[in-house]
Amino acid sequence: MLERIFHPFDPFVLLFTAGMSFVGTFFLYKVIRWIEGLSASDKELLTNNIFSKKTWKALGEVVRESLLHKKIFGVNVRLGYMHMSLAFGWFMLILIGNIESVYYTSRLFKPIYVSVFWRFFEPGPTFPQGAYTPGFAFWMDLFLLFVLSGLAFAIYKRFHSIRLGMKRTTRQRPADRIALTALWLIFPIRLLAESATCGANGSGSFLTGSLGSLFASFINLDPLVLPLWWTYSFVLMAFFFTLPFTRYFHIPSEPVLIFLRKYGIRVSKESPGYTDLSLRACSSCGVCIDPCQLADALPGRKIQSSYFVKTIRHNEPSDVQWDCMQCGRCEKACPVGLELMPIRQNSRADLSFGTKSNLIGMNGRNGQSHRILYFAGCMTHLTPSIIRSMTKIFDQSGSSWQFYDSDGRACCGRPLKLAGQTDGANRIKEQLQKDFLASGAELLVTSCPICYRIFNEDYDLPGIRVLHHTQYILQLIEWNRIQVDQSKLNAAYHEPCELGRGSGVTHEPRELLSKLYLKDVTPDIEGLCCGGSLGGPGLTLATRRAVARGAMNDLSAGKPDVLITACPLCKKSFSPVSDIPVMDFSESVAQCLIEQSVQPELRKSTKTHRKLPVDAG
Amino acid sequence: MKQYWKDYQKEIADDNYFYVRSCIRQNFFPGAENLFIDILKNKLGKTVFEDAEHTTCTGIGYHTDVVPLETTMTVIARQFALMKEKGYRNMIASCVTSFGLYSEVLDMWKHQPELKEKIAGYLMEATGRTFEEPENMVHASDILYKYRNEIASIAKYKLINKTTGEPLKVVDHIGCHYAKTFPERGVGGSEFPQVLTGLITAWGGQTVDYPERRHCCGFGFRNYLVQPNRGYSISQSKIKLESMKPYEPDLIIANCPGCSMFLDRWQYTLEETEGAVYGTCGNKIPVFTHEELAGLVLGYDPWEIGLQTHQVPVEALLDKIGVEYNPDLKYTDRQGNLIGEPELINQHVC
Amino acid sequence: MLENENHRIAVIGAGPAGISAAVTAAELGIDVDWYDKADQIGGKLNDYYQLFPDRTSAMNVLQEFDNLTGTARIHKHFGKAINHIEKNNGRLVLMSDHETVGSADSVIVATGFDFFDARNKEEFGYGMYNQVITSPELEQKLKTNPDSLKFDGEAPANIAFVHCVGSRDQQIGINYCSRLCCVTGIKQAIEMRELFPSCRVVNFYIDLRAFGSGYEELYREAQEKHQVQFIRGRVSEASENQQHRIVLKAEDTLMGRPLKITVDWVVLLIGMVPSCTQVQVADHQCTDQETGFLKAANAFTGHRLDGQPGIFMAGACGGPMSIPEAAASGKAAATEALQYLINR
Amino acid sequence: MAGKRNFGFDIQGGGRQIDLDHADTSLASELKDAVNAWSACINCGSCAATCPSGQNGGLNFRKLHYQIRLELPTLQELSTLSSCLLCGKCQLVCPRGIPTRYLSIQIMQKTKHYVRENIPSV
Repeated sequence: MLERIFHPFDPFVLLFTAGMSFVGTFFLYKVIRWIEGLSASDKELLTNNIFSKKTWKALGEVVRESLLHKKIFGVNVRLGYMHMSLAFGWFMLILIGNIESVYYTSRLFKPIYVSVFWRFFEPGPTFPQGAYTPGFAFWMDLFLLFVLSGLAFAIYKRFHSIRLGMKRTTRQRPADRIALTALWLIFPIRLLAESATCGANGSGSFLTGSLGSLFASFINLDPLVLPLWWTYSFVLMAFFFTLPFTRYFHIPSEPVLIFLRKYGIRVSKESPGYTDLSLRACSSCGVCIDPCQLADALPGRKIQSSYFVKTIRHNEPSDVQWDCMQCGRCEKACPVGLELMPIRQNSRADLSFGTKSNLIGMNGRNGQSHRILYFAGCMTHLTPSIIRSMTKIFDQSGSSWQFYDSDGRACCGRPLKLAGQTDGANRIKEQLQKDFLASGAELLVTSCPICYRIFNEDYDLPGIRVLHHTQYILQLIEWNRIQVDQSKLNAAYHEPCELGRGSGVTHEPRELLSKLYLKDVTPDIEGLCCGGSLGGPGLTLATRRAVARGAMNDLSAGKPDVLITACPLCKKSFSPVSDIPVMDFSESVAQCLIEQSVQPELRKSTKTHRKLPVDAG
Repeated sequence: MKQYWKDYQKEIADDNYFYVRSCIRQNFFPGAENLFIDILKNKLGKTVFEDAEHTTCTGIGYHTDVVPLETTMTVIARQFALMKEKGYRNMIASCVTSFGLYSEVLDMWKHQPELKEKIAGYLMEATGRTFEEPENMVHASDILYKYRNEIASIAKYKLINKTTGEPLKVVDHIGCHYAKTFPERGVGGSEFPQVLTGLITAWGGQTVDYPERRHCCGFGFRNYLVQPNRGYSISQSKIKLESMKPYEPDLIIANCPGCSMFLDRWQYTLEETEGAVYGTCGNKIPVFTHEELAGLVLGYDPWEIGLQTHQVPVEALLDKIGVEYNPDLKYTDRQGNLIGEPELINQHVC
Repeated sequence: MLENENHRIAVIGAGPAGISAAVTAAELGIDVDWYDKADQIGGKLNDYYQLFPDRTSAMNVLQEFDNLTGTARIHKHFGKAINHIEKNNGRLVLMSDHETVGSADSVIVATGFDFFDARNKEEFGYGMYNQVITSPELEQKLKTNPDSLKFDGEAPANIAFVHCVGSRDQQIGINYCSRLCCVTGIKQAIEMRELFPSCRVVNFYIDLRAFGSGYEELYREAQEKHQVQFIRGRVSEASENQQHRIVLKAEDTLMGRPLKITVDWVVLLIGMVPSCTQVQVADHQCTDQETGFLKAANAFTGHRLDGQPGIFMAGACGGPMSIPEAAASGKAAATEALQYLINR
Repeated sequence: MAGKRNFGFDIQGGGRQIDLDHADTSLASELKDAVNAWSACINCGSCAATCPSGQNGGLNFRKLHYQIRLELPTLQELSTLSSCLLCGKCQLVCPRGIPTRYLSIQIMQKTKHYVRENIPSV
């Protein structure tokens, strides 16, 4: 009975089978652990969505990303091709191999090894007959060639990574290198094995057939066939045994990540399972290294996410934990779409000093409620010109506003969160939320993107819209509540990380810039970090200046007369390294504001959409 | 000690002294002042006159803001007047606070002559007396320092440990009003005063320079007079005693009644409150004034010069030096009847 | 340049100021009579080990100075201390203990400074405790016998530097700031940290005045690279303990609390005072009443001594000065002397 | 028996004196390794001046991290750091370019156990 099930059989297949079953069971075990490790709310998300449209969408994304690696094409075409060829090529080899073996044995259920070694078991001539009608062998050869071409690129990248659009690649760990060599050997050896078999039997298609007959012409292939298939099985086993402990575990885990993410699950301290899944899904491809501005400022220090993920995954002690600026550029570039910033923040263990901030009092509130509450932000108090400009703009626009943190003692809590002090940050959030809601304001305007982000992401402010002052000023101009005359200068816009990538506010500042300056000469590159970030407390001043200088000459590519930014911290970081004026939007608006009589603020009534004068209150 | 303390040498008169007593020295150590006069007269053959009408210098009152400055100056002017009437020019102040006060008053008169005239007016009005500033105004310890070698020559004992032959280790403590207020009026200046170390080395002893040597002894009028501050007073003494402890001194001598009293009395209190004892093998360190040391060396009877009134029992030291004394007569008067034993004596002799 | 060639300038003092004055005058073509109480040139430069701020070796600087003085126009009369200048009919007569030694048409006084005698600050115990030394003494030990800086044969565990000893101090009537003891203290602290890497070095300062170029950088290097600890608070008392180490008492004014530390060495950063062999000029008192240093008629316009045509001062005899400043003032005095001779 | 009598006044020992011979500076050396620039601090007070918690919280950041160089602060003194918002303004104004925000984090981290055990509800 056994022979029937395990027909056809040859001892060498045992190696592959052992490897394959090991990977299978390990992967299954991990999937269970991941799901167990989800928080209750995340489990609910999973169960609610598993049978919804989202699953199909996820499947689509798996094909687009796991197989075709569409995002990597965005980084570099050759790099994309390399990944696609390896992934998609190998997938097709497996698929067609199965179809071929089923077609021949007309047995749907057969041992897993059969399709992989089919050419050994059935070296026969191509079918259906006919010299040029493409049979299975032809497609198998085609995709094998496809994979081998990808492999050639991979080897080439090892020496000239720049040609594949990567200045730096990840220095891999020993285990990864072993798995890598095993992976690189699989396909050449398969080629040799198949060619030997085909050469001995005069079969095979354009690749294996011609190569086989070439070999046959000068050596006797028969004694070589079996050893080659043994090596092929051995190399496969080696790869499968190392796979779970190396970056290649990314292959099975990425699809799982794609499904869970599609269902809306996000990295959080409450779901360690999902975090572990994200860590496993990282292929440490190194695409995140080049965007990191610290790669130049701190050469040699393994700060970048591909290294950082490794240190947490293998829980090695690391002192670079505090060096990342959390600017988000690597997260944006990550082809697997991992939430690198939350992972890093949550890794900064809560120092449980439990900041008890008793300092936030409603110091701006004088009893009356005003429509607009202006929260300058602690850092803005070190750039007083921003405050003066905003005051001028508010007054000129006739808005009914109030300055919440006029004496500079307030803090939004995000710096604490960036340092992993979640309970301290929450304590501040509760207090500020109470104050904001009690103030009766409808609009909360802030000058600091760091505050803006936490107000949007974490704060729960029903009935209050949160705006960064660039958005608010743009509205004032569009509603003709203030007029500015456009200056004749060219300006470049530095997009603060927390505003652009962090909060998705990219359009309004550029729109406002075009109203203020003759020409917007901002270079078309991903938003650069100014180096002053609170996300990277461990950076020395020298490093911060180096990052700022690097960003500065990238931003001055278009020869701007003025550098405009929208964050007090970025302004303070660029000023010492820039030889052109560095200004905040509010300052340049205040500078070119056309003084005129103050019009009463018109309230856009929601029902009738007619503009009614607001009682200034 | 290296020599440049010699830059501070003062001129000390050699005879015909007008002695003004201290108002607290004889309360703490009754024998001390009579002993000093006796040494001057009978051992050194000096003429010492003590005017029955002379009074306190009001130092304690002045330093605790009870007596206004002008009253103090008038009283001091009266002392000078008495001296002038009796025909003496050289004054000896028994108490360091008086010495400091006289120096201060003379210094103020030097810089503000008009003040001196005003005080002269007050004195005339109050007592009808006129006064002249003394030619030479020194402290009692200066006299002993001047004649330390004469005393050594007629001394019966030496500050040497009889059994080991080692010179006794003696800690000197100088009253702050002696040298710190006016360095040039102290023998050897304020940092390395020699007035007591001179006596110690002349009489065979060995001086000890410990880190807190210049620290305050804890007397400080406002410290001990005011009950809540008394903690500060004893803490200063503790710091000093802790600092000298490693040197294992045999004896402490001081030239001011306050210092000798507090360094002596506080040792008892420290033992009672903290169990801290600073002498060798459980003994405390005896504290003498300069006159008592001179009397001891000259062979006076210890009980005669009042050593039994000290808080720290002196028998251990007397035995070390080899002074003969009759232990039974410790608490008897001249007629031999008991004058009352103090309640607590915890004495360890080893 | 000059009508009659027999003009002569006398330069008193062969320290950095005297050297540059004599060399400049010689190069300008005037014969120079050069006097110094010592037998060789360099003055105090001979006792220094390394100079701040970049710690060049004092011997190299002295060597460079020496190479300049080889010209024939300079006539050295070393070994005799000039302490009096008399005027008779337009010539200036130089006297050494009332004995005439030479004369000249113009004189440049470059007699330099003395170090403050730390014995006058008794409370630091200098001269009483062996472990209390002054900065020049430390410089000498570093130069000739660093091993003597060991304590009981081992590396010292703690070393304290006390700033402002004999400067800015009403008690001893020296109210000016000697400007250079702070940076000397920083340099020596670094040298001690390098000599004994395990020892803790503490500098007690009132205000740290590192004003010259390169001084602040040296200060930062001392703090950051050599971990020298700077405590703001002036030591008020030093006493010796049984192991002959010195117990220092100070207040850390930034903590507002008293502070005690036992150290193996106390280095007193002593200030500069006018040289005891200060030159008297005829009947006129040309020193500053307050400080005792020589006083220029008009400090803004030149180095001519107050009320003394033809007599100029150079270097630290006019006030605390670093070596580069002294050399520069030497050149200035020489050119002024030449102008005086030309316009006379 | 000798000892433990009370005469109505207490005796102070060293009191407020910082004894550098025996002070515990282990935390200081740890911090020096983590934040090397910290030793360049000249105590100018810019950090404490701009510190929001300094103005009304009990925190004097300059005095605290300076004290650590001399001795281990008491629990009460260390717990004042709990009102630090880590906002980073001090870092911006420090004339010596010391990463003071990182210093604050390092102090918290290195005294975490010491403070947590002893001040339950910081």
